[in-house]
Amino acid sequence: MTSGLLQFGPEELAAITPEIILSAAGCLLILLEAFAPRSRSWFATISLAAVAGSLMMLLKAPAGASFGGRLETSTLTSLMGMFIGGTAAIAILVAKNYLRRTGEERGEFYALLLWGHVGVSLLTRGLDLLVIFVGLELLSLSFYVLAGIFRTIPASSEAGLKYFLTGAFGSAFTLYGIVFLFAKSGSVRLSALSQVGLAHDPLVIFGLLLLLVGFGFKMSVAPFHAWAPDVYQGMPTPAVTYLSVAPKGASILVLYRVFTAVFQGGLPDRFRLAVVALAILSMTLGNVVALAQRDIKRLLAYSGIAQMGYVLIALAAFGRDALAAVVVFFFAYLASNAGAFAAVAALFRDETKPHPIGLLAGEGRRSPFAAGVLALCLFSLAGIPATAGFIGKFFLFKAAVDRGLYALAIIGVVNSLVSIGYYLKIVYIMYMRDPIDDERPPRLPLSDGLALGLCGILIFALGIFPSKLWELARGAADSFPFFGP
Amino acid sequence: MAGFPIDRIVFDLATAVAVLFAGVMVVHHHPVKSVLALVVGFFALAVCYVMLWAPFIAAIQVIVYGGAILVLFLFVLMLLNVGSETRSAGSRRPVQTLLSGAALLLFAGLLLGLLRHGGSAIANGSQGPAAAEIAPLARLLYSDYLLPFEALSVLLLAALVGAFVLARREAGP
Amino acid sequence: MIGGIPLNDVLLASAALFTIGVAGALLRRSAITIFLSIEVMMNAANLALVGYGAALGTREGQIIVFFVIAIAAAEASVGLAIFVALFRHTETIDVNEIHLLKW
Amino acid sequence: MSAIPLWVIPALPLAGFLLCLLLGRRLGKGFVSAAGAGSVALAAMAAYARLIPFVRGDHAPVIERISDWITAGPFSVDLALRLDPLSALMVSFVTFVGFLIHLYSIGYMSHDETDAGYARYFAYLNLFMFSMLVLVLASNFLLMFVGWEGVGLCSYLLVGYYYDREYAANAGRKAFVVNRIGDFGFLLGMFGIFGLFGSLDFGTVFGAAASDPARFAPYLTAVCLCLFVGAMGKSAQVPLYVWLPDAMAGPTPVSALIHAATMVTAGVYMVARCNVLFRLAPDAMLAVAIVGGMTAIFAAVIALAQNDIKKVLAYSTVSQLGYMFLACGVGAYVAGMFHVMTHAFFKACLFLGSGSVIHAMGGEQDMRKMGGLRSKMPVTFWTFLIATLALSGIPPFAGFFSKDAILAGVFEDGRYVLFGVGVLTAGLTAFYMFRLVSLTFAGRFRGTAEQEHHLHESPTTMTIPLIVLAVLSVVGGWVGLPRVFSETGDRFGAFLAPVFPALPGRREGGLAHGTEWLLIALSTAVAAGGLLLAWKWYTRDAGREPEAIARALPGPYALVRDKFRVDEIYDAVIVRPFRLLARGLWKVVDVLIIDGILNAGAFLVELGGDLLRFLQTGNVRNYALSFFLGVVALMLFVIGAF
Amino acid sequence: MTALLGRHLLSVLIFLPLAGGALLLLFPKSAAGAAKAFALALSVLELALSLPLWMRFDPHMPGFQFAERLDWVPSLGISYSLGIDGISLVLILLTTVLTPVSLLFSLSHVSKSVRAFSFAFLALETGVIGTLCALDVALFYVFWEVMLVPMYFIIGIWGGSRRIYAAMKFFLFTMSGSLLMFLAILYVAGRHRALTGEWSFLLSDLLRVSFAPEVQTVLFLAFALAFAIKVPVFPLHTWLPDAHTEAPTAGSILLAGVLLKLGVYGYLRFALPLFPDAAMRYAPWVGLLGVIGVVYGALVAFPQKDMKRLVAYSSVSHLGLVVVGIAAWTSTALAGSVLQMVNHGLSTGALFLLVGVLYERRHTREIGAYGGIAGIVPVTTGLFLVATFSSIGLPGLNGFVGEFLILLGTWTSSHRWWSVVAATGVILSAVYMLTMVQRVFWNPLVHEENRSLPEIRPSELIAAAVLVVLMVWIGVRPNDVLERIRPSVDALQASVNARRVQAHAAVLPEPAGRRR
Repeated sequence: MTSGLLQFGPEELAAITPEIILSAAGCLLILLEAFAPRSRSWFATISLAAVAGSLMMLLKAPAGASFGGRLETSTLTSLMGMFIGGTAAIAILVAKNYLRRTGEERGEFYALLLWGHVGVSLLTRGLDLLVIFVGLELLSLSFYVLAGIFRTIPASSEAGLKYFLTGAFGSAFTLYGIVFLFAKSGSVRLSALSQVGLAHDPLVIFGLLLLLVGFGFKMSVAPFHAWAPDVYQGMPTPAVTYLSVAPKGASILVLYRVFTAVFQGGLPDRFRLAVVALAILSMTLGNVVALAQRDIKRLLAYSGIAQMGYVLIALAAFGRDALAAVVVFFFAYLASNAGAFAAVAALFRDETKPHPIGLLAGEGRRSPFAAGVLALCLFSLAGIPATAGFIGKFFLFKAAVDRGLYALAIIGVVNSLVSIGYYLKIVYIMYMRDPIDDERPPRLPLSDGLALGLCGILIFALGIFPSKLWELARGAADSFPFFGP
Repeated sequence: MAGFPIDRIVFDLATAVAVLFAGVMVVHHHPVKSVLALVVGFFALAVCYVMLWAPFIAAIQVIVYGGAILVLFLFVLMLLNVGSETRSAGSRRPVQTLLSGAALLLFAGLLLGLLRHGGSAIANGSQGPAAAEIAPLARLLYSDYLLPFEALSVLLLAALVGAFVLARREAGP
Repeated sequence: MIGGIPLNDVLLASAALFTIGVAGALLRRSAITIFLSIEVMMNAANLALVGYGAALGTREGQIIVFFVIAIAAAEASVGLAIFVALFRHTETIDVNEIHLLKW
Repeated sequence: MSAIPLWVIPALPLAGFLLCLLLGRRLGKGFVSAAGAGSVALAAMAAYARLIPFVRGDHAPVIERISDWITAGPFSVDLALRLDPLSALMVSFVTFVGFLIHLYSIGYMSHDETDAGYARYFAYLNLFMFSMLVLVLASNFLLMFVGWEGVGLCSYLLVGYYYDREYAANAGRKAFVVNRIGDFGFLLGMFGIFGLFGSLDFGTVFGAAASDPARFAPYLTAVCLCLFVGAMGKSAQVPLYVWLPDAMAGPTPVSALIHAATMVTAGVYMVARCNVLFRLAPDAMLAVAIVGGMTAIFAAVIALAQNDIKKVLAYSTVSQLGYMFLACGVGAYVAGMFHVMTHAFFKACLFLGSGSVIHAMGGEQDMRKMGGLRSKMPVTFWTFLIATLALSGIPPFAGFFSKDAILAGVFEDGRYVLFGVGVLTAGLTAFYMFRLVSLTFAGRFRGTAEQEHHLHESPTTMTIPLIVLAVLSVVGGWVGLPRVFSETGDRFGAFLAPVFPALPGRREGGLAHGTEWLLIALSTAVAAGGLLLAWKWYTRDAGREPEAIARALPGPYALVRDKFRVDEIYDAVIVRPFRLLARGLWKVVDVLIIDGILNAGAFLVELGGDLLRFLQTGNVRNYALSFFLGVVALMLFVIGAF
Repeated sequence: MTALLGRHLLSVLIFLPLAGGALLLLFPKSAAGAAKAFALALSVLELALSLPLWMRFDPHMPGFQFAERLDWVPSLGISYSLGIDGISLVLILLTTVLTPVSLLFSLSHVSKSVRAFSFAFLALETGVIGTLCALDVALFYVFWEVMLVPMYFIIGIWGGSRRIYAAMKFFLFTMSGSLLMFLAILYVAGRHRALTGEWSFLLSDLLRVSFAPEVQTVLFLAFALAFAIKVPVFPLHTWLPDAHTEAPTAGSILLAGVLLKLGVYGYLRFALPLFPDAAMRYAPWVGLLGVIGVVYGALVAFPQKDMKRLVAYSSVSHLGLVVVGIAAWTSTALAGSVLQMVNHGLSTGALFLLVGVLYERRHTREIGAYGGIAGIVPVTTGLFLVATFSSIGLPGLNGFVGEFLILLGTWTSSHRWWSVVAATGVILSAVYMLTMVQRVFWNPLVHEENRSLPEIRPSELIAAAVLVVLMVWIGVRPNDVLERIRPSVDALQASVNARRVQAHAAVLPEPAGRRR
C-alpha cells in the first residue's frame, strides 16, 4: 500500500494517453455533432484515427505499472490493446456504412463506442479492482445506450432494456464480490490479494466466485448468457461487432489476473471443477441451441456462448500456456467473429427486420466477397485448419491436454463437431440454395469491404503463420505478474 | 466505549428500518410507493453510515441517492404515468416464483453462513473515528485514486450523452 | 467492532439488503421496481464496504462507495432513459410484456 | 533358323484382337475375317513350327521367361511360358481346332451381323485364343490363372454376344459367376501351394512335391480339393455345371470352340498338370473320380430328354467332361488327356454340324421341328454321323479308343462301381446321340413350309471344317492304340509320359490282355445297344415308344426333362436367399441401424436445441433467475465444500 | 527455377494448384471456357511436374526423399516438413493423374460457377498432395482437414438432388473422427515434450516416444477412428454412399479415387508406427472389420438401384480388402494393399467417370432407366467393361494383382481365414458388377429415349482412355509400381516391428547429429 500521495507525472501521462485520446476523440465527436453536423462523414475516420492513435501511444508507452500500481503497461496489455483496438477498428468500419444506411450516422454512436472502448481498455490494463469496476461500468453504460440507440426500432429499445436490467443485476454481483476481496485483502489492489492465506478463505472464494459470475456474464458464459441472444439481435450490428468480441477478451483477462493473484499455484479443485462445469455447460448449451436458431445474429450469439465455453477451458487449465492460448484465441476470435458480424452487416440491408438465415440464400453468388468472407469466418469459428480459428482452438486444447483435462478436451471437440452443424448450415444456405429474389445487391461499400478484407486476411495470416503471435503471447504470459513458481 | 451500547442500538435500529423499507419497496405493487419506501430506506442507511464513521458517504447518500436518483425515478414514473403492476393472464409465473423463492432461501442461508465467518477474520483497524475526516478522503481521490476518478468522469459523460441520446424525442434525421 | 457496532451486524444487514434486492429483481415485473431492487443490492454492497472500511481502518471503503454512488447515479440516468425510450414503443414497462426478442 | 519364341503364339491372336477391336468396325468384314482368322492361322503355323521339332526331339520341358511380373515380399512370379508334352498337346489342337472354327465362323456369322457385331465377334474369339494359349502355355499357376480367367471372360462375352436378348445376357453372367465360384477354389489352392512350396512355378512346385512327398502329402488333400473346385467350375462338373447348358445361348461356333473343344477342358488340363500333387492326395483323387462319375451319368440322363439340339450336345459335353475327370480321378491321366483331344475333334464337329443345321433352319433349335435333313444336307449329315459314332465309342472311331482307355483305367484302379457308372453312361451316350441323329436327320421334315423351302447345305467355309473334323474323329484315336492291339501303339501315352513321372511308392502296371479284351467287348456292346435302341425307337417307330414311357412315368420323365430342376433349386436355395440377405443388410443394417443411430443422434441434438431454445423466453426476469440459479449452484458447489 | 523444381519439388507440387487456382479468380465471369481450360492446363502441368518425382525416386534409398524442412512454429517444434516414400509417391501420382482426368471430364459438363468449381478441385489437389507429403503431424492434420472444405463445396454446390444432406454428412462424419485424432496428436506431442523437454510434432521425433499400453490403446483408437471413417471401414461407411452418389462426377472420381486412400495412408504412416503395440493388438479387430467390409459392401452393393451408389458400395468392399491386407501385416499383403489403393483409384475413378458420361446424357443414375444400350454406345460400353473387369479383379488388369497379393499375403499371415472369407469378394464382386453391366448395357432396349443416346465425347474418351491404359499397364507390368512400393513397405514393417521390440523404454536413444 502506498503511503505517500501519488503525483501525476510524465510516466502516468504516457501510460494514460491512450485512454485520453479515446475519451477526447469522443468529446470531439459530440462537439462536432452538435456544432458541425456537416462533418459527419468524417466521424468514422476520426474514430479510426483515435483508435489507431491510442493504440500507437499504448505501444509506445513505457512498460511497468503506473498510477501507484493500478495501471499496467506490458507486452500483454499491448497485445490486448491490439486485440481490442482491432475490434474497435472493425466495428467502426462496419458502422460507417451501416449508420449511413439507417440514417443514424451521428457522433454519439462513435463517441459511445470510443468511451466503451476506454472502459474495455481499462479492463485489460487495470491492476486494481476499482479501476476494473469503473472500466466495466463505463463499458456497460456505453453499450446499454448503444443497444437501445435505434429508438425507432422496438427491438433495439428492448435490447437496451434487457441489456440494462441484466447488466445492472450482474454488476451488483460483481460489486458484491469486490467487497469481499477488499474486505479480506484490505485493499482494492490486485497485488494485495496475493497475501498468504487468502486462497483458503471462504469469503475470498465467494468474492472470486461473484467475479467469475459477473465477468462470466460479460463473456456470456452459460448460465449467465441469457441476455446475449436477445441483445445481439436487437442491437445495431456494428455495436454487436464490438461487444461480442473485445469485452469478452478483456473479461477473461481480468479473471485471469484476479485468480492468479489469489491462487498463484493453481486453482483449488472445487474451483477448477466449477469452471469446468461452466465451460461444459456453456459449450453444450451454446452449440445445441445454436442449431435451432433461425436468426443469424442470435445464432452467432449462441455460437459466442459456446466459444466462451472453450475459453473457459483455458481458465480451467490455468497456466502460462493457457493464458497465451487465450490471447491467441481472441485474436482468432476477433478475425472470425467480428468478420462474421461485419458480413452480416453487409449482407442484410434492412435493419428494421430480423436477420433470418434464409435470407442469405444464394448470396454466395450474388455477393461473392461478403459471403465468401462470412463462410471463411464460419469455417474459422468451426476450427477448420489453415484458419485462425483452428489456431485458437489448437492452443486452447493443447493447454487442456497438457494439464490433463482430457475429459474436458473431449467434450470440447465433440462440441465443436456439433457446432460445425450450424456453421455449415449458413454456408450451405449461402452457396447451395438459390436466391429468393432477383434483386441485385448494391455495391459493397469501401468501408465494409475493408473490414471484411481485413478479417479475411487476418484469418489466413493467423491460420498459416501463427508463430509470431504465439511467441509474443507466450512472452507476455511469461511476464504475467502473479503466477507462482 | 464501555457501558450501554448506544451506537449499536442506533445502528441496528437504522438497519432494521432500512431492511424493512427495502422489503416494503419489494412487496408494493405501485412503483411510486416503492420509490417512496426506498427513500426512507436510503435515509436510514445514511444514518448507518454516520454510525460507521462515514459522514461524507452519509451525505452523498442523502444528496445523490435520496435527492437525485430517487427523484429522477419519481419524475420518470410521473412522466410515463405508470400505474401499479396489474395482474394479467400472463403475469402469474408460479415456476419463476417458486424457483426464485427456493434459490433465495438457499442464497440467504449460504450468505449468512459465510458472513458469520467473515466478521471475525479481519485485523482490527488503527484509524478509528479519524476515518470520518473528509479532507484526507478528498486528497486520496485526487491522488491515489486519480485514475478511477478520471475514468469516472468519462463514465459520467458517457451516461450524460447516453441518456440524452436515448431520451431525445425527435426521430433521427 | 466499529465503535460499539459489531461488524457482524453490518454484514448481516448487508446480506439481508442484498437478498431483498435480489428478491425484488426476481419477483417484480415493473422494470422500474426491478431497477430499484438492484439499487438496493448496490446499497447492500455499500453498507458492507463502509463497514469493512471502518473495521479495517482504511478510507478505501468510503472511496469505493463514493465511486459506486456516482456510478449508480449514472446508471440510473441511462436506465431511466432506456425505460422512457422503450415506453414510447410498448406503452408499458412490465417486463412480462416485453418479449419481442426471444427463442 | 532360330525357333520362333513361344510368346509369339499367343501374341498373334492378341494382335488380331486389337486389330478387330480398334479397326474392325471401320474397315469392315473382309478385314475382320482376314485379321481374325488370319492371326489364328499364323498362330497355328507358329505353334506347329515349334511343336514339330519338339515332338521329334527329346520332349524335355522348355521354359521361356519373358520378363519378371509380380514381386512383393517373398512372393515372386515371372511371365514365363512352358512347352512340355502336355502343353504341346493342348496347343496343337487348340490352335488347330481354333483355326477351323474361325474359318467356320466366317461363313456362319457373315449373314445376319452388322460390321460392328462381326468385328466384336472375331475380336472376342481372338481374345479367347490368346487367353487359352496363355492358359496352356503358362509356366506357373498365376499366369495360368490369367488365361483361366481370360477364357472365362471371353466365354462371358461370347455367351452374351446377343446382348439384347435377356436370356443370353443372363447366361453370360451366370457362366462368369459360376466360374468365379470355381476360381475362388483355384485361388485358395494357389495360396495353399504358395504356402507349402513358396512358389507358384510348376517346375519348382512339382519338383519339390515329387522329391519329398512325405512332407507335403498331409496338406495336399485340401490344396487339391481347392484346385479341383476351380476345375469343377471351369469344366462344368456337378454341382457347378449349370452354366454350361445355358451357355448355348451364344453363337454355335462359340459353343463348339469354347464350350466343347477347348475351354471346358481346361479343368482337366489343370488337374492333369497338377497330377503330381493329386497323386499324393488319394482322397482328393477319389473325390475327383466320384464327381466325374456322377457328372457323367447325371448329365447323360438329362440329355436323354432334351429337345433342343444344342442342349443335348451341351449335356453330352458335361457328361464327357465327367468322363475325363473320372479318368484323372483313377490316375488314368493319359486316358483323360486322350479323351480331351478326341472329344475336341468330335464334339467340335458335332457342334459345328448342329450349327450348320441351325443355320439352315433359320435359327430353329428344337429337334421336334426338324427331321429328314439327311437329303438336304448330306455333308453335314455324314460328318455328324461320324462324329456321333466317335462319341458313342464305336470302333474304330476316335472316341472308342479314348473311352476305352478310361474304362480300362477305372477298372484297373479297382473302382468297380464307377466302372459300372462309366459303362452305363456309355450306353446312355450312344442312345441319346442316336436319338438326336434320328430326330434331326431321319424321318420326315416337321417344320414349317417356309423353313423347308429355305433348307440348304452350308457354304464351303463351313463344310470344310466339318469334313476336317470328321476325318480327325475317325483317325484321331489311332495315336493311342491300346496295348492289346500293339505294344508300341500307344504313342500318345509315351509322348505324355514325362509329364506323369513315377512317384516313389506308387504301383504302376497294366491290365491283363484278357481282361482288356473283355472290357473292349463290353463297352462296344453297350454302345451298340444304346445306338440300336435309339435307332429303333426314334427312326423306325417315330418316337411312339418313348412317348408311352413318358406317359407311363410322368413324374420321372418331367423331372429328367426339367433337368432335375437344379436351376430352380439353386434359385430357391441360393439366389433368392442371397437377394434377400443383400437387400436385408442394406435396408436393415445400413439404413435402419447405422444411419438410424446417426440420424437419431443428430435428431436428438437438434431436438434438444429446439427444446432448450424455449428456455430463452424473452422475459428478463427469467434471465435474472437463470443467472441467480447459476450463482447459487456455484456457491453450493464451491463454498459448500468449505 | 531449376533450383525450385530441384530442391522444392514437393512444395511446388503442393502449392502450384492452389496458387494457379487463385489466378482463376481473376478470370472474368464470362470466360468460363477459358477458366476451365486454364484449370485443366494447370493440372496437366502438375502431372508433368510429378513425373520427375516418379523418375527420380530411388526405391533403394532408405528414408524419405525429396525432403524439405522449414520451421513453422518453432517454439512448439511444428515444422513444415515434407518428404515422400514409395507409398506416398504412388498415391501422389494417382492424384496428379485423376485430377486432370476429372477436370477433363468436367470440361463439357459443368456450367454453374465454373471458376469456383475449378478452384475447388485445384484446392483439393493441394490438400491431398500436402497430406501425402507431410511428415510433421500438425502439418499433416492441417492438410487433412483442409481437404474437407473444397470437397464439401464440390458435393454441396455441384451435387445431385440430396447434395446438402450428403455434404453435411460427409463433413460431419469425417470431422468427427479427426477431432479425436487432433487431441491425440496434442497428447503425443505433449508427452514428447514431457520426456525430452522439447516440443516437436515431427513424426520422426514422436516415434521416439513410447506409451504405457493403456494409453497407447486410447491414442491408437483415436487415430484409427479418424482413418477408419475416411477409408471407410464398416460400420463407419454410411457417409460414403451418400457422398459418392450426390457428388458431381468429377467429385466422385476424386473422392473415391484419392480421398478414401488417405485413410489407409494415414493409418500406415502415423497410426501404425506411432502405436505399434496397440496396432498389433487390435490388428485382429481391424482385419475382422475389413473382412466384414469386403463381404458386406459386396452384398449391399447388389440390390442398389443407383449406379453410383452401387459403385460406392463396391468401394466399401474393395477398401475393406485393403484394410485386411494391412491388418495381415505381411510384406506381400502390405505391398498388395498399397498397390490396390492405386488400382481402386483407377478402376473406380473410371467407373464413376463412365457413369457420369451416361448421367450427363440422360440425367438419371437409375439402373432401371437404361438397358440394351451397348449397341447405341459401344465405345462407352467397352470402356465400362474394362473398368468393370478391372474392378472385379480380372487377371491381366490391375485390380487382380493387388487383390491377389493381398489375399496371398493374408493367407501367409496368421489369419488365414480372413483370406478365405475375403476371397469370396471375388465371387460377389462379379455378381453385383455384372448384374449392373447387364441391366445397363445389355438386355433388350426398352426405353425409347435411350435410342438416341449420344456416344462418348472425345474429351471424355481421352479421360477414360488414360485410365484404361494405366489399368492395363499395371496389370501387365505391376512391378514398375511394386518396385517403388516394396522397399518402403518393408522399411515400414521393419521399423514398426523394431519398435515393438523396444517397447516400454521411455525414450529411445537419440541418434547423434540430431537437429538443434
